[in-house]
Amino acid sequence: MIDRLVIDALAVHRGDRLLFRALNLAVEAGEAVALTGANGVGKTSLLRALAGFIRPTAGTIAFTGPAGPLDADAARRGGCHLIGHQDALKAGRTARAELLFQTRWADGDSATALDAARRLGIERALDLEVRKLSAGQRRRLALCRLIAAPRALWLLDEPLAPLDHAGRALVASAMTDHLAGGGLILAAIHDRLAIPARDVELGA
Amino acid sequence: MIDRLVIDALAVHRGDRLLFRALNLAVEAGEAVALTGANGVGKTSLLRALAGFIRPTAGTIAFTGPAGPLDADAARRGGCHLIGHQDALKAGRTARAELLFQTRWADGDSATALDAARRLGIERALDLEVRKLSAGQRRRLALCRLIAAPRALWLLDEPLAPLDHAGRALVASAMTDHLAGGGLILAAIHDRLAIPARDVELGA
Amino acid sequence: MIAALANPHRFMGFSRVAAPTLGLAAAGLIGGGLALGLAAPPDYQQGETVKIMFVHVPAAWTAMLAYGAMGAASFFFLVFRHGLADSAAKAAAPLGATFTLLALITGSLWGRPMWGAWWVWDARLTSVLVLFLLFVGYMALRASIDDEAKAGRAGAILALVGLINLPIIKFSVDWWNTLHQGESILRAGGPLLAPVYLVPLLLTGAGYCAAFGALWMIRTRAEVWRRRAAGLALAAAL
Amino acid sequence: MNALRALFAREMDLAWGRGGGPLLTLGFYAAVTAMLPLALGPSSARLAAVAGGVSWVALALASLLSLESLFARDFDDGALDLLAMGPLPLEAVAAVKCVAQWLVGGVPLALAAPLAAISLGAPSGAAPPILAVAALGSLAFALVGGTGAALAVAARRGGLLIALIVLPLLAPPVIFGGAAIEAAAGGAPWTTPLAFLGAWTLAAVDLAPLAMAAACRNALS
Amino acid sequence: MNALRALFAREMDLAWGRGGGPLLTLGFYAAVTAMLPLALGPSSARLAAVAGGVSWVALALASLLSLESLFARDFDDGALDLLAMGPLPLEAVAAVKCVAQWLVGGVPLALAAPLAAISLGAPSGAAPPILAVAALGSLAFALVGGTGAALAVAARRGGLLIALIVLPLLAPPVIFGGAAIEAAAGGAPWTTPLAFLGAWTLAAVDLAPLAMAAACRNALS
Amino acid sequence: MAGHALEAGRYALFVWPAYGVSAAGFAWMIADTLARARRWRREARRLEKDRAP
Ligand code: HEM
Ligand SMILES: Nc1ncnc2c1ncn2[C@@H]1O[C@H](COP(=O)(O)OP(=O)(O)OP(=O)(O)O)[C@@H](O)[C@H]1O
Ligand SMILES: Nc1ncnc2c1ncn2[C@@H]1O[C@H](COP(=O)(O)OP(=O)(O)OP(=O)(O)O)[C@@H](O)[C@H]1O
Ligand SMILES: [Mg+2]
Ligand SMILES: [Mg+2]
Repeated sequence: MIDRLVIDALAVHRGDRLLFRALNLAVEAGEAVALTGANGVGKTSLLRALAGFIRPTAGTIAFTGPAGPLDADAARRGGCHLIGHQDALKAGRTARAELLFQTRWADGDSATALDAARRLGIERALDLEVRKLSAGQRRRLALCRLIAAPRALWLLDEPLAPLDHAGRALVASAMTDHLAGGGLILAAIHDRLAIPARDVELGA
Repeated sequence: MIDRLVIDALAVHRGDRLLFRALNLAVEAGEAVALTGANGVGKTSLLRALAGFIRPTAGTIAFTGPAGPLDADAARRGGCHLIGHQDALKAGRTARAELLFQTRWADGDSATALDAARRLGIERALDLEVRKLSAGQRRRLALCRLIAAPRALWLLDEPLAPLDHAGRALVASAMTDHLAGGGLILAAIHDRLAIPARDVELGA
Repeated sequence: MIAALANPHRFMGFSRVAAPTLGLAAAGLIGGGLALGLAAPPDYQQGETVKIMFVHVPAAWTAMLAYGAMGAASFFFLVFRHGLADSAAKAAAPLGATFTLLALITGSLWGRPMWGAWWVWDARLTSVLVLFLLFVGYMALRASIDDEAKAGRAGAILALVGLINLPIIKFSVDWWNTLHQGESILRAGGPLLAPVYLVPLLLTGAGYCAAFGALWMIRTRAEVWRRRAAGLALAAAL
Repeated sequence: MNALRALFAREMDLAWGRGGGPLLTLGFYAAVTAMLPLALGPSSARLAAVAGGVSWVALALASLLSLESLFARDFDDGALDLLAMGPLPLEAVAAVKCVAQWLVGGVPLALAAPLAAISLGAPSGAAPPILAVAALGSLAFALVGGTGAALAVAARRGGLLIALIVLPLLAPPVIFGGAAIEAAAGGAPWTTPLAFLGAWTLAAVDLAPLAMAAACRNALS
Repeated sequence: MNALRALFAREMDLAWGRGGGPLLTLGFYAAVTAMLPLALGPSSARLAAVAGGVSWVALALASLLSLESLFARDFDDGALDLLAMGPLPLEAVAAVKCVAQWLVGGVPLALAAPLAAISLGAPSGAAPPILAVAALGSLAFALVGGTGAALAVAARRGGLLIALIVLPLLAPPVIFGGAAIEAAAGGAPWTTPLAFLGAWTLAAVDLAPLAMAAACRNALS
Repeated sequence: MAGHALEAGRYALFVWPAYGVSAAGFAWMIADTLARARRWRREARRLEKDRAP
C-alpha cells in the first residue's frame, strides 16, 4: 500500500533528447496532482517512468508505505494503475470480456467489475464488441479497472479526454472517493481535472 | 466547392439500434457548428454518415455549390475532410513521410504541407518516427492536411482533445481563417470549440 | 581488462595504438603464411587445391571468432549497459558476415574439384551456413529498428540467444552428419596435417584473427565517433 | 496522378515494412532451403526430388506471412477512411496495395525461387519455368490473399475468415504452379499448367480489386 | 492464480482469431502436403521416402504463420503496458502466450502431421513417433518463434524478418525431429533423437520466456 | 621455387578465384571500415568545433 511518492532530481531522455531534468515532486496519500505542460514536454514519458517502463537518466523515484520505503517493483505491481493515451482494449472481443480480463488481471473480481461498469454508466454496452463502442464508451470501459481493482496510485494520461460532461462527473466522483480512501492521483491533463488538485507544470 | 450542407430528417442506425431520427440541420458557408451530446449518442456516426461511410436509414444529405446541387459523391471526394478519433498515422514511418502522403493524397503539395506543419508548430518533430511523437504532436500532424490541402467542408471529431492551449489557439485561428474563406465546419466536441460556433446538441 | 576498456576514452586511447599494431601484425602473418603455403609442395591427395586451405580455413575460424566476439560484446552490453559494448557488437556483425561468406565461397571453390560439387550438405558447411544466417538475421533486425538504444538491446538479446544456441547447432549438425555418414571427404588434413601445411595454415589463421581484431577496433572507433556526432548534431538542433 | 504516385510510394514503403525487400527475401529462402536437408538428410537425390516443390511452397508461405496486415493496419489506425476519401476510387487503392505488395514481396521471392530450387539440386533447366511460375504465382497470391485480408478486416474472427476464403482460392494457383514445376522438372511440356496459372492470375487481377473495395466499404460502414 | 487463469483464457481467445488462426495453419499444411505429390509425381516410392521429413518441414514452416501479431497487437493498442503491470512477471505472460499459441496452432498441426505423413505413404507404424515429435517440436517452434516475434515488436518490419531470425535457431529441433521420424520410418530406434528434441525443447521452455520478456521491456522502454 | 609457388596446375581455375575472392573480401572490409572511421571522425570534429565558439 503506497502512501507517498517522492520524485527527486529526476531527468528523462527519449532517444538523445533530454525532456526534463531536476524534477522534484512529492505526492502524499489523499492528494491529486494535475500535470500540465505543452505537447511533447514529457508528461506521458514521466508517467511511464513512474510506472517503471522508462529508465530515468538521473534522479530517483521512491515509494513509501506505512511501514517505510517500499521496493519500487513490488509497489508498482500491486499498487499502481497506469491508464495511457490508448485504451488497451481488443477491438474484436466483447466489452464484457475485456472488462473482466482487465479487472481479474489486476486481482479484482467480476462482481466489482460489474459494479464499476454500472458506476461509470456503460453496463448497457457490455455485450457489444469493443470495436462498436464509441470513443467515450471505450474510455469509460478502460477506466473501470481503476474502481474494480483498487490500487493506491493512479497514473492517468488525459483521462477525461473523450468523456462527456456526465462521464467527467462520474470519474470525478470516483477520483474523490479514491482520494478520500487515501489514494494518490497523478494525472496529465490539458484543462481542469474536475476535482481540486495541485497543479504542476512540466517544462515551465 | 461546397457552400451549403443540408441535413433533412436524417435517421441513423448502428446494428439494430436507432441512434437518432428526424435530424434537421443546415450549415452555410462561413459557419461552424459544434456538435455536442452524450457519449454514444451518435456524433461520430453522424460525421461518418455525412462523409458517406454510413448509409442513413432515412432522410437526405444534400450538398449545394454556387451552381446549385452537387453530386454527393463528387462533393465529398474533392470537398470534404474527415478527421476522426484516430490520427490515421503509421507508427513506423517518419512524420514527414506521413504528412507529405496525407497532403498529396488530398491533392495538396509539399510546400503547403510544410507551411501547415510550421503553422501548427511541429516542423521540428518532422524527422521523427510517428511512434515517437507525443499524442498532441500526432494530432497536430493529422490536422495539418486541413490547412495543406484546402477543402470546403471540415468534419472534425473532437479535434482539440490532446492539444495543449497553444495548440488549441493555433487550430482555432486556422478554423477562423477557413470560415473567413467561406468554409464549413462541423465538429463533434465535449467542451468549447475555441471559436464562435452554433451549438447543436444531438439526442437532446 | 574489459572493465578498463569499457570507458570510451580509455578505449579510444588504447585502440588508437592497438589497431594499427594489430593491422601490421596481420599483414605480416598473412603475407608470411601465404608465402610459405604457396611454396609448399602439392598435396598427394588434393594436388594444388590444398592451397585454398590457407584462405579457407582461417576464414572459417575467424567467422566463429567474430560471432564469439559479437556475443561477448552483447553480453557486456546487456549486463553492464556499456554503450561501448553495443558499438562493438554492432561493428563485429558485418565483419563476421564477410568472413563467413569468404569461408563459404572458398570452401565451395575447394569442394568443386574435391567432391565434384559446389555444395554438399556436410556438417561443417551446414553449420557455417547457419552461422551466416545468424549474422544476417542480426543485421536485419538492427537495421529495422532506428532507435539506437532499442536496436542495441534487441540485437544483443538475439546475439545472446544465438550464442547459447551455437554450440548446440554445431553438435546437432555434426550428429546429423554422422547419422547420414555424409558424402563429405572433409577428412583431408585435419589434425594430422603435414607440417608443411600446418605451419602456414596456423600463420594465416593467426593473421586473419589479427586482421579481424584490427578492423573490429577501427569499426568500433567509427561507431563511437558516429554516436558522438549524432549527439552533437541533435544538441545543435535543439 | 500526383495522388497516385504518393499512394504508390507509401504502399511500397509499408510493404517493405511488412517484411519485403530483396535481402530479407534471400535470407528467408536460404533459411528455408537449409531447413530441408536438416530434416530430410543430405542425400542429394531426395533433395533434388522435392527442390522445386519446396521452393514453391516457401513462396506461398512467404506471401501468406506478410499479407495479414495489408488492410487491417489501415483499418485499425483510421487510415482506411483517408484512403477512401481520396481522389482515387477504393478499387484503385486496393489494386495499388496489392501491386506494391507484389513488387516488394513477391518479385524478390520469384527471383529467389529458382536459386533456392537449384541450390537444392533441381536441374538448372528448371530455372525458367520456376521463375515464370513464381512471378505469376506471387501476383496471384498477393491478390487472393489481399481479398482475404480485406474481407477479414470487418470480421470478429478475422483469421478464420481469411482461412475459409483464401484457402479455396489459393489452392488452384498452388496446384497449377506445382504441376508446372513438376512437368518442367520431368522434362514434360509445362506451358499448359502455366497457362492455367496465368488465366487464374488474370481473372484475379480483374476481380480481386472489386472484391477488396467492396469488403473495405463494408468494413467502414 | 485468478489472474493467471484470466490471462490464459484471454490468450486462447486471441490465438483463435490471430493471423489465419488454426484453420489457416492447418489449411496451409494440408495444401503443402496435397501439393507435394504433384511436384514429385505419383511415383510413390520417392514420395514415401520423403513423406515423414517433408511433413515435418511443412510443420516447421506452418508454425511460423500468425506469429507476427503475437506481441505486436498488444504493443500497438497499449495492452502490453497492462500485461507488464499485472501480478505476474512478463516472463510468465510471454510463456502463457506461447503455450496458448501452441495449444491453438501447434497441437492441431501435431495431430495432422501423422495423417499427412501417412497420406504421403509413410508406414502407418510411423504415426506414433511422428505425433510425439510434432507435439514436442511445435512447442519448441512456438517458443522460439515467439522470441522472434517479441524482438520484432520494436522493429519496423515483421513477417519475413521474424522468419529470418527464427529459422537458423530452429536448426537443432528440426534435425532431431527429422532424425527421429526417419529412424521410426526405417524401423530403427527413435528414442535418442526424441530425447534430444525433448531436451532442447525443455531448454527453450526455460530460456525463451526470459528473452521474450527482455525484448518486450525493450520495446516498451 | 617462386615459379612453382604461383603454379596451381589444372586446379588454377579454382585456386586463384579463391584467393581473388578472399582478397576482394578483405579489400571491401578495409575500405569500408576506414571510410567510416574517416567520415565520422571528421563529422564529430566538425561539430565539436562548431560548438566550441
Ligand atoms: C562451402 C564449403 C565449406 C565450408 C563452409 C567449410 C567450412 C569449414 C569450417 C567451418 C572449417 C573449420 C572447422 C573447425 O576448425 O572446426 C573448415 C576447415 C577445413 N575445411 Fe572446410 N568448408 C568447406 C569446404 C571444404 C572443402 C571442399 C574442403 C576440402 C576438400 C575443406 C577442407 C577443410 C580443411 C582441410 C579444413 C581444416 C581442417 C580442420 O580445421 O579440422 N573444406 N571448413
Ligand atoms: N527517439 C527520440 N528522439 C528524439 N525525441 C524523441 C524521441 N522519442 C520521443 N521523443 C520526443 O519526446 C517527447 C515525448 O513526449 P511525451 O509523449 O512524454 O509528451 P507529452 O507531454 O505526453 O505530450 P502530449 O501532451 O502531446 O501527450 C516528444 O516531444 C517526442 O518528440
Ligand atoms: N452493432 C451495434 N449494435 C448496437 N449498438 C451499436 C452497434 N454499433 C454501434 N453501436 C452503438 O452506436 C453508438 C455509436 O456512437 P458514436 O461512436 O457515434 O458515439 P459518439 O457520439 O461519437 O460518442 P463519443 O462522444 O463517445 O465519441 C454507440 O453507442 C454504440 O454503442
Ligand atoms: Mg502524452
Ligand atoms: Mg465519437
